[in-house]
Amino acid sequence: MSDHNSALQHTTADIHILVQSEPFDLSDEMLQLQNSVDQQDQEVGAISSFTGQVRSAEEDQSAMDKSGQLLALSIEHYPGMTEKSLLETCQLANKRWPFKACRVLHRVGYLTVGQPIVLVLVAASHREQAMKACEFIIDHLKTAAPFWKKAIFENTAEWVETKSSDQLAIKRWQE
Amino acid sequence: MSDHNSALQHTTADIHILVQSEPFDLSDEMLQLQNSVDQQDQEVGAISSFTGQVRSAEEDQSAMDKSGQLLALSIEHYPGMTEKSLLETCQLANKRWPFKACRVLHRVGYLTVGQPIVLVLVAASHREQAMKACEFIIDHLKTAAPFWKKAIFENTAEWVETKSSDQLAIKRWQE
Amino acid sequence: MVKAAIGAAVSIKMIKLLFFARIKERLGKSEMTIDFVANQSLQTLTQGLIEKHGDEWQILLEPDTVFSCNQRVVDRDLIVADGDEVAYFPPVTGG
Amino acid sequence: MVKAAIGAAVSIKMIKLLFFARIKERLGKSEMTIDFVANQSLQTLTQGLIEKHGDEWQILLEPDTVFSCNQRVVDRDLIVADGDEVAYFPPVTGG
Repeated sequence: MSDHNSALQHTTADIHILVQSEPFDLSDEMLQLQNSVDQQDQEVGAISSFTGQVRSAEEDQSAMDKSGQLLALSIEHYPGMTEKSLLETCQLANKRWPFKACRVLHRVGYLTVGQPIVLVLVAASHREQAMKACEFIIDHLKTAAPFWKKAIFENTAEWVETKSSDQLAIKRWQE
Repeated sequence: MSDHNSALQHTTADIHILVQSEPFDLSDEMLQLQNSVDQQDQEVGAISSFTGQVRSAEEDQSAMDKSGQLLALSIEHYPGMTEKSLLETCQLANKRWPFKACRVLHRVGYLTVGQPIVLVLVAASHREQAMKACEFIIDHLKTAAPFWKKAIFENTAEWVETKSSDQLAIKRWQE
Repeated sequence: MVKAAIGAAVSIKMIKLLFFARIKERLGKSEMTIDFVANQSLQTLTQGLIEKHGDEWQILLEPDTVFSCNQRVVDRDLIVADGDEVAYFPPVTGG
Repeated sequence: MVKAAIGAAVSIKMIKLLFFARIKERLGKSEMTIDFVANQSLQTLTQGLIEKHGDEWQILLEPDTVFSCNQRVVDRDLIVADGDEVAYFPPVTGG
């Protein structure tokens, strides 16, 4: 089998976007991804996942020093635009790294340290497609999807600043 | 927090290598990965996974035509050397993309179409480390770890040939 | 025609505005509606809001404020259409 | 010394050989032990095996056959030591 896939696959890729406050279970999501592919064919050879979770040092150290320990993140989003933006990101990824199915889950609301925030799951024929699409989606999600994090410290709360490393990460896909 | 980690992390990374015939559960493995990190600290912000599974067209199309449908893979390995090779690969990955913990599971024996073969799980502070280490490990595993796949077709069985794309994949890490 | 005349009379031309994150907190509101004005750019519309509501609203024209129109990121020189949904938000920090 | 003489007499100098995948199938065996010979390279040792066991064993010197010594991939000019574990296998296809 060639690593270059037909145009057909672009249109048949199964994309699921979920924005929810509830936690998610990786195995359940994996199963759902597999089921959505099984309805098409049996050609998945590679599944890539990325899970992002709340770190105790989500903010930079100087902010932590004055504000105490990070307790949680409060995540807000723009309902409607979020789902649209995530779908477009997945479709863009699929054009570049054709895959069979993908699931993107992003949680909103109050998430304590150690809680999962985001999950990207991609199923493809080959590992390069699955891994690159997964990377592409998380990089683009970080700079395009309308989510905002507020860091809740022991003594205060403040909006998380954009990271310049995220801006750099997105640039490498434009080369 | 800087993306550049201290030398300390190289030595504290928790690496688990498992070669087994039994299936594995992604959530269970994720939980074990998390537990091994929790014993150190709470600084994991990113977890990357790669799952490889048996495709119905594992062999090239011409082989399939003459041999019928692929039913399963029979995977053999070199006990002792396999674990040593996988551990070295993980240590190499950790030097380049410092992570907190990693689990590599590879199944051996008779695996039917759709069954998972390999799982690489990496937990790190930041997404770049987790994703790159995961990619590095799977790429190196494919060309260094002493596993051999035999494709079991309806009418015949034959050893799987090395893919030139795997040789190319490994080269990009040497640049 | 009577029907058309009634239709025109009751059609209230509006723009819906949405505010998110620190902008929402600063203004103390998450949404509002304003009258539609023909041939108005987002920049002009926003300057009008600041003139009407005061200096606190300058946050809408801060260099890093993102503008979206109908759930798509847009430039500030976009000409607004009747019924558009305009949103103002800080750089996103999801993932 | 008597003790030393006995020690030398009973120490059987051996090399353990392992074969995997299609090589194992071709030779019909997965392992064997052979006597250790000092200053012998893997290449020479392998040529000796082919001379002794016949053409079927040529597979051991095929260009893509991988040699390992003590579970580490090595070049064919490696000099074998007493007690070494030598393995012959085709290019790996895991993952």
